[in-house]
Amino acid sequence: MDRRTTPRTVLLVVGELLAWWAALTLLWLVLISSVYPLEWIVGASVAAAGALLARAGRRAVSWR
Amino acid sequence: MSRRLRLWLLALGGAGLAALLAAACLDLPGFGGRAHPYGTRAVHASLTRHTANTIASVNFDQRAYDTLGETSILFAAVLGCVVLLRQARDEHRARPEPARVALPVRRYALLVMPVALVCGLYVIAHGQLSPGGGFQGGVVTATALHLLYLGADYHALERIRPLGVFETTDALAVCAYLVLGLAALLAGTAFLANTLLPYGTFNTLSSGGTVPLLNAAVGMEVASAVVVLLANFLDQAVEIEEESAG
Amino acid sequence: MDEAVILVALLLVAGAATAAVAQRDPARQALVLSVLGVLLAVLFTVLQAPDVGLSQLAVGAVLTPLLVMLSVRKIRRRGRDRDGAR
Amino acid sequence: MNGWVLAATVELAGGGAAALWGVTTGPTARRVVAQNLTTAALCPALLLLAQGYGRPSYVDLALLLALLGPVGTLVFARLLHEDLEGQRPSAWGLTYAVAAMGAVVVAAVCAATGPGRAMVKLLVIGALLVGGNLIASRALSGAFRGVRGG
Amino acid sequence: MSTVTQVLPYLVAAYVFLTGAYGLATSRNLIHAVGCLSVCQVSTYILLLAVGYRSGGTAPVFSDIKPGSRPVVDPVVQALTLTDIVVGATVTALLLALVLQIVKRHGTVDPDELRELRG
Repeated sequence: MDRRTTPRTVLLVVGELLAWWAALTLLWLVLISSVYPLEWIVGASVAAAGALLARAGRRAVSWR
Repeated sequence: MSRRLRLWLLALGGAGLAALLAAACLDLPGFGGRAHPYGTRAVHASLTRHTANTIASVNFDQRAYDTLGETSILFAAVLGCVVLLRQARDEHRARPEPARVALPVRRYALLVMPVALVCGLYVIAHGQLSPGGGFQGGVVTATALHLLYLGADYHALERIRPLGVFETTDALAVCAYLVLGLAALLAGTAFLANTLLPYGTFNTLSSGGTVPLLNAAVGMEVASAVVVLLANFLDQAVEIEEESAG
Repeated sequence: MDEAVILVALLLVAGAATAAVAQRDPARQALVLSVLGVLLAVLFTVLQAPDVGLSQLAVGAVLTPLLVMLSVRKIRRRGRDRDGAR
Repeated sequence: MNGWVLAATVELAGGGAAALWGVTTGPTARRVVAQNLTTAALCPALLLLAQGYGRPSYVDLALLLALLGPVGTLVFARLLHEDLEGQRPSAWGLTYAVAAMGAVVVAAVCAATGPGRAMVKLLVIGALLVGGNLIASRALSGAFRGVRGG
Repeated sequence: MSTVTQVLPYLVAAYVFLTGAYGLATSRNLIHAVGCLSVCQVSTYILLLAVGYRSGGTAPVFSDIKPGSRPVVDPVVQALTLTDIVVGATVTALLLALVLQIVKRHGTVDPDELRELRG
């Protein structure tokens, strides 16, 4: 994997993170039983952690 | 002692123990009985403190001191493993060859890893509402990381697992539990008494006073403890080799 | 009906425990232990203890088998290295 | 008491007994397949029980089993692959049959739940269960053949 | 029939404990012995939860039912069991680590051979 930081790669990384974050926030909303602001905040931060892990995992596998 | 003699001794002791256990079983209150005095009181106490999951209330409020003991056993057990499995002087690390895993399995692992993380954190966060809590969710969260070993190889797992961070988190989480207990003491009540925070609205994430915080501390501790534990076993099983001369 | 499902789960757990002890090879025992873990989770559910069931599921399905299998692997690898050196 | 619990009892008795028999007898390859099918057989039973007891919160158990069961099988596929080499354990007919049964149970529970977020949660569990089961079967039938040291 | 179901869970717990103890005493492999010990542990979980069960009861988790609407089982024994399962797993890990140390020092997993080494 090339490690140059062109705008295109940055955009791709941000897109990947955002896609994971949105998907995992949706998953959180499916798991819980009632929705209220605190639940949104916790869900969004957990989804962010999940997105970072997903990105890190993919990078660790493809980066040799 | 010969093997035969040992078996005879075992049979004798086992028969005696079986007779005693059977007698004890016949004297226990019948299975499914209606009288549970402790249970009734625990449910009542949990409801007055706005904790929807009575089991979490028992663990992190009514018997929080007992849970402190459990977490310290867990901490000590992990510490013992780290000491026993550390790399000795007559051992060296050999890097294993990278594994070739079938593509569907690798994709599955990469896909399920974040999902498992979110589910584990969900189980921790909702510990005081629905079934779950720090102990269960912590194990699931730690398992999520190790999908990378199963789906790729140990080398990939090592890249996303800063072991020092997890060791520190483990210790910090135990400290956080203690500090929360001491905070109650400073506020003028008993150690680990749940009087520090408002009890909140029933059946929301912020209900139950200090229960969610203690729950989160235990979740962090269990998750990092399991990661450290598995890291030591993986090191031994995959990387560490003895010097063949010894 | 509730009693029937508890009865079935209890008998399955007793059978799985017997099988886990009867398997003398650690790797095969780990397989039975993981099945025992899942059966126990079901037993705890029918005894109305979902929290305990979750705990057993998390530990019994992955953690214990992984620990046992890693130990088995270490011992096997060690034996192989010794045989190779000899 | 109700049909859901009865169905769960039947499923538990049949699936559990078959899994137990499969995992204690025969060559290692057969045992690993039985271990894999245990997840697929018992996860629907947990869903049926949650429905039968009228407790949606029990569904979390099925969720975790659908998530972790295949991971447990991957552990064995990964660490026993030397024993499994050349045997290529697979029972695709049985695997598909059990997966179809899981799908039927999920569909039935979904129909009883009605549309809403709870139904989406059940569908997620169903997807994880069937997908995980198929992938784990694939892993058993020789996904780790290149692995030496790791 | 009812007397059988009233005692059977306790008897199953006792049986599981004795089975595990038998395996522990006759084991020829230390890893197998650790597995047998975890089977022994299981018996305590069964016993505790059986003591806390109540016919027709449900879990005392009030996120999806109204408090007081249904009879509930005993939460105290569940809390005891729950923590012990996770802590028990780490203790199993500690025992396995000891086994690995023994293998490293003495080169065998058979407890009988270990005794011979000691003389």
